[in-house]
Amino acid sequence: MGWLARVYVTPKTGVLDPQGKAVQHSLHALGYPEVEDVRIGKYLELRLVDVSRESAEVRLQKMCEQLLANRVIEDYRFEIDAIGTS
Amino acid sequence: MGWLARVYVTPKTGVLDPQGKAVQHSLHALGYPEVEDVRIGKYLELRLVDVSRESAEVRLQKMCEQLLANRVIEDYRFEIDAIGTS
Amino acid sequence: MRWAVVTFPGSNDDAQTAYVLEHLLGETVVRAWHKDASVDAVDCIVLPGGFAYGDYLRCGAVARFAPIMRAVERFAAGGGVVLGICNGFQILCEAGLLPGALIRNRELDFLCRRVHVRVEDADTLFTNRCRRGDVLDLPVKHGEGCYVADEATLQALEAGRQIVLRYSDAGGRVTPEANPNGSLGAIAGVRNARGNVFGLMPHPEHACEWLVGGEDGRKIFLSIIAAAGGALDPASAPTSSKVLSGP
Amino acid sequence: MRITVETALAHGLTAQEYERIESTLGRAPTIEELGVFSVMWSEHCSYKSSRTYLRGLPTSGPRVLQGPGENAGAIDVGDGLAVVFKIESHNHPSFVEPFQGAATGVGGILRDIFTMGARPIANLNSLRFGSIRHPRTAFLLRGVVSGIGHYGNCVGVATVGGEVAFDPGYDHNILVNAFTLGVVPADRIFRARATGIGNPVMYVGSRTGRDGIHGASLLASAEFDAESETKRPTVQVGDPFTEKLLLEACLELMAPEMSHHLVAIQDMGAAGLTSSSTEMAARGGTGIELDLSRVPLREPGVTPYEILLSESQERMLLVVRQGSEDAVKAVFDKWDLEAVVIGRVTADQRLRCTFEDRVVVDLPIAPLTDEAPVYERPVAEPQGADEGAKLRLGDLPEPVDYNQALLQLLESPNLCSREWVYRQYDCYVGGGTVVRPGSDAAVVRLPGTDKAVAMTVDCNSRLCLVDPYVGTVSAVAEAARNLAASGAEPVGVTNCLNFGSPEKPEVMWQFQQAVAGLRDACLAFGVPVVSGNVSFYNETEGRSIPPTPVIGMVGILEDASRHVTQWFKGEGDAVVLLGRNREELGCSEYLAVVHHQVRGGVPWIDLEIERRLIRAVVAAAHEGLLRSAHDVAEGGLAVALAECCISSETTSPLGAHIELDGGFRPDALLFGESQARMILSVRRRHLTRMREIARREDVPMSVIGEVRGQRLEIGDLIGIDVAALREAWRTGLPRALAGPTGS
Ligand SMILES: Nc1ncnc2c1ncn2[C@@H]1O[C@H](COP(=O)(O)OP(=O)(O)O)[C@@H](O)[C@H]1O
Ligand SMILES: [Mg+2]
Repeated sequence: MGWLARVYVTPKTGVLDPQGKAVQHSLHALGYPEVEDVRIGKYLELRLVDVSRESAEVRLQKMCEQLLANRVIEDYRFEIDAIGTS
Repeated sequence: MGWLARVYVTPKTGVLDPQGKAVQHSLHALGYPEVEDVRIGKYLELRLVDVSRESAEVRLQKMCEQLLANRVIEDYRFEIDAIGTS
Repeated sequence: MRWAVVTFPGSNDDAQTAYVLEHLLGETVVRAWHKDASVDAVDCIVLPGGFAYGDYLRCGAVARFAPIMRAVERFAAGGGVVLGICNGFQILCEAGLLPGALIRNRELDFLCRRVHVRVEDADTLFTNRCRRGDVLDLPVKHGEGCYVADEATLQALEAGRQIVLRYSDAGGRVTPEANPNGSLGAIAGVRNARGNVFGLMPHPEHACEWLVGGEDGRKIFLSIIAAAGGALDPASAPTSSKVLSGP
Repeated sequence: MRITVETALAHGLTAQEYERIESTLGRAPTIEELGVFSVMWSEHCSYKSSRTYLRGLPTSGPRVLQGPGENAGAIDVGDGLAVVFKIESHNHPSFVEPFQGAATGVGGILRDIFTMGARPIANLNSLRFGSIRHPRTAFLLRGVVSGIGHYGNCVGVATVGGEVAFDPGYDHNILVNAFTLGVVPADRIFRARATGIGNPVMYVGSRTGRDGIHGASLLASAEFDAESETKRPTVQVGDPFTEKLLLEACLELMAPEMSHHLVAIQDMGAAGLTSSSTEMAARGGTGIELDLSRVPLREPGVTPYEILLSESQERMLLVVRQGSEDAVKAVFDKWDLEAVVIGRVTADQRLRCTFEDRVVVDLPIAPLTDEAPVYERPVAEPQGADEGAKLRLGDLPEPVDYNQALLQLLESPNLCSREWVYRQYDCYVGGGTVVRPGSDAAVVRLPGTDKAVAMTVDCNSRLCLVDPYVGTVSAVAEAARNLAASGAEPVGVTNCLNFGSPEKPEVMWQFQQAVAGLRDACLAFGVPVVSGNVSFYNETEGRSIPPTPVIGMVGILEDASRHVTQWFKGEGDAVVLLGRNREELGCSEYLAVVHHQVRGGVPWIDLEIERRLIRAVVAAAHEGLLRSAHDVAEGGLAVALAECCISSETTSPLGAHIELDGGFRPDALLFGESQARMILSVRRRHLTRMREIARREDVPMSVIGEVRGQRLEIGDLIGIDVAALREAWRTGLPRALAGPTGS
């Protein structure tokens, strides 16, 4: 029994996202004028084993604060789902 | 009325993910032995306006195939949700 | 012969490539702009190093849609010679003109250092001035230079003798330590099946002068010139005394 | 909003300063005006504590085309060319967010250079971190180095050198100083003087967001405390891609065919639109009128106050000729950049800003600039230089095993190879790099000529802490030696003076001493100071950093092919020592690393001797006599000799057999850090000529050995395989950094 954690790390609102800007520009050039805004962040999938759900949640939050997100310029959120034994 | 599209781009299974490896390694060193595997991809949020849901879906798939993901090394999936006028 | 050197917004080695071709090798160079829809009549198009369109999203991902790339695709389809160096290589892969992809270096960090590459095949438009097994001393400078492709593609590359350069040590041995970025099969440069499109991560244009970076890079450009001189237009072959004498 | 003295205090102004504002205006300022005053009168922009001292620096000379006062200094290098260079700090932002802080530091200094019309060809950086064992050091180092690399590599300017030092004195306040050098035809240097009444003012580059409001200016003007961690300003994020476009577009506009359209140009750095417009008007003796509603914004709802103070990156302010707007716009269009007219030059010497038809700022220029406050801060020498810090050589045990001591030094954080750092920097781009990182100074060829410039950044803050005057003199001397070791003649200096709070008399004393040292040393070497930067308030919770006056020095090689590198070249060459060994161990790395002590006086220094040494080495290089040259610095003679054996990136190490007679303690002989010394290797047949030059310049010279074999042997004290030396030296930094990492 284990957990699949999905972590979403996004640039904070107000912080410049040059990558998103460049992709938006390029999508316009490719003929997608409907794209009004693009923000680009990170998506992480972590497989956790041998922990309870509660503990997984607490510890994942710590991982995000410590390493996975740069809290000065990024926000994060995550979801945890059960998976079968790997 | 518009749409918020969330796009998840992940390295294909089998393709090297040096960043995921490094993060896993660091998490172990930081005292999170429960982390069995880490894969790192991209998370994009796009705001789409002036399109129908159907059209948004079709066009988003095209954007992914054309630009947002490189199918040689990456998989993608997306979700679309309605948002109020921006 | 006539060369086109493409400038994308964010290209960094375009001027150096043009300088080497014009001033050190006596060639004719036209500069092509990313917004151009066509390229002058030339014998070879070079996509230079740099960070085209900031290399945002993925290296080369945005650049492949530049108007000039339609012209490059047509040129290649007609058998024209295309050389992609570093970022140029990444763009060619993204554009599907070369197989595979270039991902983040094994050690993740940007890496600037000298490497050795072994010539796997001297029977190409790009290496005919070398011998098989020759070792070239060239610089690399990239963050995403790890060449990957699926198993089938790798086999096809081997079978089709499309792997032109591999990272090696100075003695030509392919070892894990000599591989700077984790590239599969230590691949440093590949050509397409037809043999007219070539991409490599090392920078021959930064190794064409004794004073700055050595001279091994000349062999790549001189091979293209020699091939063009033979196949395309013998009259324009350079008089090699000028070409070969370094400072 | 009613403005009171409290509002002013919250802006970092003092009550007296606020009083002065009110009496100048004869009324209370608007909130926007208060914002303008607060940034223009900040230490960072006004130099209010340092100005009186800096006036004493030697800034002129036959080669000086532009001294301090413009965005960067310029030196004539002959053949119709000038080099433009400057160094700047980005300390606090890099401590808050190392990657973006360092990256935007590089972006800022690049703009200072191309704003003058010069194409940047080389970057250096001077970095200081806390103890390598401090829990944040690895994270900060990784972030700073990759940020510098990311920005410079992407813009396409070679990063060719720098320095990195670790000291617990920087545990809570790291230093990130970035240097850029550019080249421009000597008669085409651009200046930032807003002239021509009615000329349009144009805004170009990235849109304005809420980045770093009260960032660089205030952060760099107030010390750091726990509170400021929570009050974090929105961090500035760099976009090197846009910078590259801006660079190319600006240089295109400044090219001969186009430049008649352009009157003045300045980057929006610290204090953004406010300082760029005010400074351009001040230099031009004019006024500027801006319509803030025309400024391109990144997000809705940015207020006029925020627009004025935003430190969004990659933006420039231009004054163009009337009627040239479209021509200028066309250039920026080509590079996909925005260019908008946002105002015009006026005659009334005022800064006037409107927002949606409301006047939000209407201020005279002079009080913001030339008439800004200047302080004669109290100065006091720190009392009772701690007796315990005195060094009695007699009490110090000699190492049992000198080989072990040498290996220990070579792998120590301050002496080991910096390859882990500089391999993350593209040092090739531009095609001119003759000497890459790894030798005493970087050498870059000047485009289209046979000439080259050499450059280096240096400071030993341990010396500066003990004696800021001598420490600064020594930093200038070391920089000059590093240039000479590359074969270059020093021609110009820039400097970044990193100190604690100027409100502390002891810090002001350190500052005063350092500036005096800088002045005396530059006078002695005959090199003018053409640009620089002062960074005060480098302290956290009341603890100041060690005084750190970083010296950037530039030299010229008339013939690039006559450059010299520091490593030995071939068997049989004679190893020559220029200069004299002294029995000094004070402040040395040896004491710190082997004996875990930081004590003793600073090494003795004599500027006349240094000058003669430089002349001798440059002359020998010029005649092509030098196979290698390396100055003796941190780690002393033994470390310098080891580096001569092992530091080539491309060739395998070479051994040497050395005999030294000091007549004093062997550890002082091997590891003492006496000044004015240089190790050369010379072909035997050139020894006679080398002796003549040394005699002519009155520099002591001794042949101390020979390049030979695969071992470094120094008398019967040292005998180690060069492979072992190299291994210890090359792996020192990566090994120290191994372990948990930041992302
Ligand atoms: N931060 C850095 N960035 C680039 N190069 C660096 C950096 N730090 C050190 N280097 C390079 O490493 C070499 C050794 O540096 P250092 O020991 O400080 O030299 P020196 O003692 O001669 O001043 C030099 O070539 C220097 O330019
Ligand atoms: Mg040195």
